[in-house]
Amino acid sequence: MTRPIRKKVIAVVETAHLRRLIDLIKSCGVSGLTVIDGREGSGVTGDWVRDGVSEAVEMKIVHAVMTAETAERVFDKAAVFFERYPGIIYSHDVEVVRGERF
Amino acid sequence: MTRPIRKKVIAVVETAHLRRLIDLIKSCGVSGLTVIDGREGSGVTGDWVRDGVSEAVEMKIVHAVMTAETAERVFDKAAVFFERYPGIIYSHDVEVVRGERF
Amino acid sequence: MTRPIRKKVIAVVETAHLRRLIDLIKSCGVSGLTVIDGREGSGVTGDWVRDGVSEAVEMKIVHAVMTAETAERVFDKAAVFFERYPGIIYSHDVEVVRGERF
Amino acid sequence: MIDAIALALANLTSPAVLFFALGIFAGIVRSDLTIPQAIAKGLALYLMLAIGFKGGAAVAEVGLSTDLALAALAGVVLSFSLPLVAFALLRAFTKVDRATAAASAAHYGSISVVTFVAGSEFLTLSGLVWSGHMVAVLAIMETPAILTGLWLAGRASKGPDPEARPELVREVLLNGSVVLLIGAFLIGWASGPAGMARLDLFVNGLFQGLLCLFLLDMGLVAARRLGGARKLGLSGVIFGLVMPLIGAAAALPVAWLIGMSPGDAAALMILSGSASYIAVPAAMRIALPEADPSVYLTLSLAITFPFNLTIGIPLYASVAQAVLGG
Amino acid sequence: MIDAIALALANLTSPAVLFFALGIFAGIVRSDLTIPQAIAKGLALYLMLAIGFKGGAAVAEVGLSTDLALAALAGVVLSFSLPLVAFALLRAFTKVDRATAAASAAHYGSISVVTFVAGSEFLTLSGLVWSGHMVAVLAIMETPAILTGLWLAGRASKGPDPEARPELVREVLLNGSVVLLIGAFLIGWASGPAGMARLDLFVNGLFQGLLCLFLLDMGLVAARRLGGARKLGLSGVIFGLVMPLIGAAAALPVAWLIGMSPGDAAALMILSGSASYIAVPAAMRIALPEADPSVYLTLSLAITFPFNLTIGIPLYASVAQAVLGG
Amino acid sequence: MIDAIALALANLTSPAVLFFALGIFAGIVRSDLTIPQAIAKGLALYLMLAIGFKGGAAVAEVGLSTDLALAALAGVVLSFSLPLVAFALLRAFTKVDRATAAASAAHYGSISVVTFVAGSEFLTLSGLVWSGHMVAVLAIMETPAILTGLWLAGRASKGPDPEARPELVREVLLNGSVVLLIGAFLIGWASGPAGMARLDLFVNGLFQGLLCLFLLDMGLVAARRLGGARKLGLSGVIFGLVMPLIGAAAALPVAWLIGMSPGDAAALMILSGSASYIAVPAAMRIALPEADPSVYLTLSLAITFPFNLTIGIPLYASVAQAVLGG
Ligand SMILES: Nc1ncnc2c1ncn2[C@@H]1O[C@H](COP(=O)(O)O)[C@@H](O)[C@H]1O
Ligand SMILES: Nc1ncnc2c1ncn2[C@@H]1O[C@H](COP(=O)(O)O)[C@@H](O)[C@H]1O
Ligand SMILES: Nc1ncnc2c1ncn2[C@@H]1O[C@H](COP(=O)(O)O)[C@@H](O)[C@H]1O
Ligand code: NA
Ligand code: NA
Ligand code: NA
Repeated sequence: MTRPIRKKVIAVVETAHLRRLIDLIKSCGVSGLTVIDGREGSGVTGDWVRDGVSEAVEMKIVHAVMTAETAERVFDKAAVFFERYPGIIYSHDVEVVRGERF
Repeated sequence: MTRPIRKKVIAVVETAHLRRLIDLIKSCGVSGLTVIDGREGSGVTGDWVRDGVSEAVEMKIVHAVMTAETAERVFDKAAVFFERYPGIIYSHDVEVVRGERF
Repeated sequence: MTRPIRKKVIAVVETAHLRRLIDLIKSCGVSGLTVIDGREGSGVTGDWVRDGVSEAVEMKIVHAVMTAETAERVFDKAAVFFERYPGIIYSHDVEVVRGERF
Repeated sequence: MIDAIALALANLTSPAVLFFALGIFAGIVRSDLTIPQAIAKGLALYLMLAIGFKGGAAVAEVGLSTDLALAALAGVVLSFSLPLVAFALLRAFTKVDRATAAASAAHYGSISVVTFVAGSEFLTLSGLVWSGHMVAVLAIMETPAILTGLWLAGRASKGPDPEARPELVREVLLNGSVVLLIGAFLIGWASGPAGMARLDLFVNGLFQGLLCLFLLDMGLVAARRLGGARKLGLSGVIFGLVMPLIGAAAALPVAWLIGMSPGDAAALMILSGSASYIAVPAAMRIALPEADPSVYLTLSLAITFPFNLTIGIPLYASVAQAVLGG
Repeated sequence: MIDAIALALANLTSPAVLFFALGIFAGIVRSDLTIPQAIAKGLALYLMLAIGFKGGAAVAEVGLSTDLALAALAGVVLSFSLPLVAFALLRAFTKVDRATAAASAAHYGSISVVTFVAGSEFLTLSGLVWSGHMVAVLAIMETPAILTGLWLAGRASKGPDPEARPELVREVLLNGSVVLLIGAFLIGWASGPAGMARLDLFVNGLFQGLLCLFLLDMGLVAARRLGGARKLGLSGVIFGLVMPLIGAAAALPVAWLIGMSPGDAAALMILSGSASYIAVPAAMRIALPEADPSVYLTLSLAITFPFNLTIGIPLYASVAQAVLGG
Repeated sequence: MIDAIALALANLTSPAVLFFALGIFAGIVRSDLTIPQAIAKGLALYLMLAIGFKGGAAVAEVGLSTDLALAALAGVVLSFSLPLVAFALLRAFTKVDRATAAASAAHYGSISVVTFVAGSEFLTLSGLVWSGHMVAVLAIMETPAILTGLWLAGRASKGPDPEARPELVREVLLNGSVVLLIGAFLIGWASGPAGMARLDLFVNGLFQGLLCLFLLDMGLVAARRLGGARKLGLSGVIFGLVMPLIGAAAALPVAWLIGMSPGDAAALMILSGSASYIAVPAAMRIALPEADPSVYLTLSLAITFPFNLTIGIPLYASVAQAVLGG
């Protein structure tokens, strides 16, 4: 059976900028999103680990499933966002149930 | 090198219904699954955040890698499940190592 | 708009072996990775749940976005690793922003 | 009367209530102050363990009487019946749908552990003696209301989901807070004064401080839910303020009927006037997923709880004292 | 004899043991009662910090003697040798494979901090005086058994993974519980009575209460592991009950030989009879991934730990008292 | 002089400092000892709640005087101006870029709550009386430095991000630690001795123990950051050791000018010499993402904090005592 195809967008973002990224994604018209806590990681701007003392550099992961057009808008805005802030954003296709929701 | 292709099924589900969703997925014959904690999110039924006072509306995320046929069965059952309960389910192809495991 | 395609490699690994898997992945030349905590799960070696008393069998999930060639190297090394240790590893294509980073 | 006002003021300036207010303030101004979820849950477990143990130890000291049986019966009757009132009011005066009204009604038959905890501290500090067995009543009142709520909803088009029944039964009979409260109560009872001597510092010495920390978190949570009040509308908000008064008022004649002391009567009024925010929401998510959680959580956490903590508790205590006291 | 039974009963009705039983009950009936992982880990850290500090402060008061050296030696010998007995029994009477038998055997040479903590509280309450330096013995006994276990496994087809060696060495020498126990012991020693005066409430006043909370969690964890008992079979379960008796029995002549006081002998028996559930499982996951963790965790957490907590501790104390006491 | 050395030694062998050293040791040898993040955050919240409450309760007892206003003014002036010195030094002697230098400078104008907490314990134990209102000064000094830091950075090519401004303003005015400190201070003040009686065990009895646990975690965190010292270079490390001395030295004449008692002067020196690791890093991540966090977190957590905890605090206390004391 073929099912509707949507884009899943995933971003890793510093907790300090999470609210702004969520606002950015929502402003593109997604129907929902889910955030999870990171535990540790490393990237071009260095290493981090969740330790409760200095939360400033901890990362959160944001997941959102959306239409391809919405994903395009998110990517365009996020490209600017991530020029300045640490973190990454990427996407891939997913098959969904109840496609009208997204 | 080409590797075996399987389906990864991902579901976001309320903690209150997690056990039932796990039973549902296992009953379709998966070899394993992994659950992670959500931190916060929003969807058509509203916002939630993990805060320890009212856990009733917290979400968990379930990941399971399986064959395409098993995924079909999971989707069929889950479509009914998610008609009534908040949450989403979707899937995509992944390349795996040790394909006989899934 | 077409964007650069990379591989996302995902591994579920016991906390006891996390450091070694991270070293393994980094030694293949990735630019970054992100680790998250698992909550519970089951596989061919049994069930586990994060409970704070016996951490030995808890799982972590490692995510890393990389080029296809790097992913090949990671898979080759990881296949050996996961012959002996519990856990799984798999990958799929993702579209990225700022492709030069990965 | 003057006494009642003095008591009310003393309550409002107690550290516990002030920390709750601080949490509300921090939440409203959107400060980034947060209490980690594990800490909040740990504090809730502590409060239940401590209040249960203290109740049991008190029973071990004074012995058990038929009073417990009567008080338990009173509690069960109140828990079963109050949701009927709440449901009728919600359907008559607000626009919430049947399932949501039934689910919300169940919250008002059940009880709030932390309201009881704060209330019992208030009673102790104001010199009103309450019996340890009221802790058992607290645990017993948690769940009957869930059944009434489900019965009310069951008459709606889409009743409780039959496949979820095993989980629901477990949630109703064996939810964590009931098990811990009853368990700690029995342990306090079994280990008696000797046990209390060993745990005294833990269950008494730390109690106020940890309650303050927990109420700080409750304030943050309540503030986050305040936004939901707009959705409730004025009639919903009024319901959240009037229903605790009805619940407490209903408890008064019952307490009088079974010859409760003023302290126990005040405790029963506090229980009856409080609304659940742990056990019942969990059961309702399982059994009535259609009911809108933002309605019942806003009512319980953001309206009724703050009302009881600040005004309700001293009010119920004064009334119990005035009506049943010497 | 009557005394021993009275002691055993007192142990069974102590709040700590009753909270453990509550956890077991809640786990078996599948209540949704849970302790957040961070809280459980925080409690474990607290217990290690407190017991370490108390031991060190006690040593600061009475001074150090050759007794510590002898006790440490006794501990090391027991930790190294008990796995040999355990391995032989497991291979002879159960069907577990060589790697799993070796890994399980290592658990029985090592020790369980919380068994010692509960046991030392029991000794203190029953008036048996134990020396602060037994805490150092506790820390010292954690790891030698790991080496015996690896040696036993190494003779299997697939020995410890050589690439995992650096991590293993670190785990053996520097695992968190050893570092914290020894560290807190040394700090207690260095800061002496003055330090103890400042931390008294923290390490003594709260101890029983936090132990209760931790044992509640241990009960939940043990109950979850009980399912694994079926896999063990009857012979496996019997092993989990008999091995602690063997361990404790082996400690008795050793304690007598080095002239230990009854209290210290009881402490050594408790250590010797207990099975690790933190340091050894972690080391075994690293070095012997083929060994089945559900076997050794079930043995240690769901069989031996409850046995020691309820029956073993008072039994060892009575025997030590009867054999070595005045 | 002899007294000063005795004090310094007493500080170095206090349990709190020794637990910090244990954390450093465990971190350096890469032990797997870790404190769960939720516990660490819970401990930080506790320390802020307790110190705030104690300060307020002290003010409730002795009443408020113009001293608070003067001390607050002194704090604001120091917090605003010290970053200028720090920035000039960083630019002159190290190779860090302008944004990173500005961000790091802001840390040195602001304060470290746990340095103050440890310092105030030290003062109390050495018999130097400090006023409760210094807690308000602590809270007030947290944020002015952020503005100076941003102004310094703003003159760089790429200034603070205008779109992040709303978040930044909230972070500066309403960050969790300021809200909790000021809130607990006001609550301690409002609830006075009666409130203190109820919370005494919680805010005083447990204080040392929980501080030890928190410092253990700080040691682990500091050790993890030590690697960053290589990146800083020798000049960076020297800056991290000299800047607290400059900060403390700057506070001395100010304290003298406004006629502070030796105890309050020592407290102001501790504040002035300490560097933020909560509020300022959060604000800098928001406003100056280009600034390298590994530079300022290493400076603050791995160099200045250990220096102050071990050497700085007793030094500042001795100097304040010598210069302003009887
Ligand atoms: N290639 C990658 N794969 C997975 N996560 C990454 C990757 N690169 C960066 N991250 C995550 O994003 C965070 C910030 O990345 P960066 O901006 O590269 O420092 C890192 O600390 C990682 O947690
Ligand atoms: N489009 C989406 N992308 C990612 N997560 C979603 C999405 N929609 C819903 N969710 C998650 O699933 C939960 C329940 O969704 P809903 O049933 O739409 O209320 C939300 O709170 C989110 O955590
Ligand atoms: N098919 C699967 N899908 C998702 N997670 C899995 C799967 N198989 C195993 N896992 C995860 O990997 C862990 C170890 O797997 P195993 O080696 O099969 O015991 C399990 O406990 C799960 O958390
Ligand atoms: Na009620
Ligand atoms: Na042993
Ligand atoms: Na400063």
